[in-house]
Amino acid sequence: MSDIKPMVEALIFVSEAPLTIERLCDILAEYKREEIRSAINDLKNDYNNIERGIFLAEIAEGFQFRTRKEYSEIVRRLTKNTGARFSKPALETLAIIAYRQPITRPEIEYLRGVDSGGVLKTLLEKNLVRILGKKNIPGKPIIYGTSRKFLETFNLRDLKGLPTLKEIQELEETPIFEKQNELPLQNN
Amino acid sequence: MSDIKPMVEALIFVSEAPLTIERLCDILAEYKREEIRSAINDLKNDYNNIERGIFLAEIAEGFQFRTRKEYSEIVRRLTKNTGARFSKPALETLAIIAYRQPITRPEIEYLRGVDSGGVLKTLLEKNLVRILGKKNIPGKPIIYGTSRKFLETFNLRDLKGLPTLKEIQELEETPIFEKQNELPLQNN
Amino acid sequence: MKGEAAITESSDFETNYKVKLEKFEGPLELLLHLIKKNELDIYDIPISIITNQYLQYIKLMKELNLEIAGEFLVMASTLLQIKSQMLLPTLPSEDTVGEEEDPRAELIRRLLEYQKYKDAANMLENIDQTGRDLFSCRLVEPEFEISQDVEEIIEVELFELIEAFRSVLSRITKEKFHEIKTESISMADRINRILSLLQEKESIRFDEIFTADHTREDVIANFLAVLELCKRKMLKIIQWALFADIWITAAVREDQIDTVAKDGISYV
Repeated sequence: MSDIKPMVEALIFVSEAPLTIERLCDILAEYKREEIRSAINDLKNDYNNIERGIFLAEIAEGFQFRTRKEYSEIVRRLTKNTGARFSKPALETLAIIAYRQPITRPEIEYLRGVDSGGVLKTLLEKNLVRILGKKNIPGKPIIYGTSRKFLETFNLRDLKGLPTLKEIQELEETPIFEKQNELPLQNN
Repeated sequence: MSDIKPMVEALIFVSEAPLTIERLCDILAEYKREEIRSAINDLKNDYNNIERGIFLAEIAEGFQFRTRKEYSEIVRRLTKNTGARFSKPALETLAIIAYRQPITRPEIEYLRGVDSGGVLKTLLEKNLVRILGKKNIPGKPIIYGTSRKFLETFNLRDLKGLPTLKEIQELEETPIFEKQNELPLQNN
Repeated sequence: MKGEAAITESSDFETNYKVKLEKFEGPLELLLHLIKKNELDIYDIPISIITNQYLQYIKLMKELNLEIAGEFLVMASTLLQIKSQMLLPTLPSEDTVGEEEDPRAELIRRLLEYQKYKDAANMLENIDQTGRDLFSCRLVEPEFEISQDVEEIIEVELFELIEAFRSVLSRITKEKFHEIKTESISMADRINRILSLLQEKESIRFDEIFTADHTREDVIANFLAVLELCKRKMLKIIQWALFADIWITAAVREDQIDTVAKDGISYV
């Protein structure tokens, strides 16, 4: 038995889109189409077992591994409480509040240039942002700041622990080269 | 025989980050920790076979599937990856951060002897290095450390999975450098 | 050497610079190279030999019109300094008790240490890298939408936070926004704290703000925070009688905040 089966297995796993037979034939040019076909069938049979959590599915004329239906509820539990990445607006709003607090919603929106009510609400719900009070100016806008949870999330003792813009900008600055003719080059 | 093994298999395949035992215990709350442990071991054994294209690796204190090394050349044909990924300065800086973390930028530059702002920024952008906080010394410099992505990239279970500097030197056969203690960093 | 040696055409500069980078990362790497090439004892570096060779190399780089990074020049002067120190007779001094350290000692330690990380970098290059040697096998299940009602683990790095802030700043014009200073961040801590105190109690005695202060700087910073909050119309300072206690209250009462907070984030 040749080692084509594990190759096909690895390739299908790594491919982002369903892998077509044509593509497999291209990649595994040294093998015949029938060999590849039969490797796929073997793989299909190997995985076609209730004791397996995944199976080889034929999707959009290609092949892809999928989790078995029986376990979809379990898999959903994982995706439910997986660390959801921040959306760009959320991260942006959080960053503005962190660096410019205490700040009001109109001020945030002025900086972002877009309505930020929805994002602000989400951040409040996630307890990353809190209401610090109200400003005694017409309209009495609410002022926002970061919460204890925010500090915990970023593992900070206090807001002073936030990296400053200057510190990040310094990373990009190329050092100034000293004037070369100041170098004592004579071999003394 | 319970159906826990396929559940664990499906969960590890779907998880974005390496799945830790703790996480698995949370998700599969109706099962005992030992049951989950033994399911992982069974899975490991199932995949630990040259006839398989992938294997279950222990990375960043969790579990994740990886393609077998034997097929890296074939998989590279699919992903069109050329191989070399890190520049020499990037690897040098990563090595220093990995072995001397928590570490500040001036300390890195003292050890490398060259400005490292640009490299550091790239490593931060690639998420291989993270800001750990600030050092409680005058000037409060930012301290850096390696990230989970670093462990995932270099397929390490944890930082202890790295060979010690002494072990590396033995491999590199640079005996003249043998008995140097760690260079103290306070003096710069 | 002529002063204009450093100035090359920008396109030339790029390529030349790359040539240099491929050769030696920095002065430490160059020195290690010279030590190995000449089979010198690193623990007893003949400083004049190494200094001469080092300077020759730099001279060569200059002749080839290569840009020389500042660190190479700093090292050149360090070497010259060590060399001259070694030439000085070691006079017994009253201040220094015991042995005086070899002027080369720190350089030797740095070279040894640098060699370690060079080897470690080499090791990293050779171990299996994900995306190069091993590939991850993740199944993406697009049909699972992320549910909103569960407590999420927040995964975001500090660096991403500041990058987000920077991207906001880069979009807006300068006059719209003034540079953020370190002081304003530490001030934010104070303001945040005072406002939390005011949420717990309706009003606080002025001196209560300072109970946690240990240093003069703390007291000053807190005082400035109170002034800042007054200026921003976020709190009121009240004194009922001359020489009586000074009280601080929120400019707008908390119950008003709550009623507003309930229906989200509207202002009215």
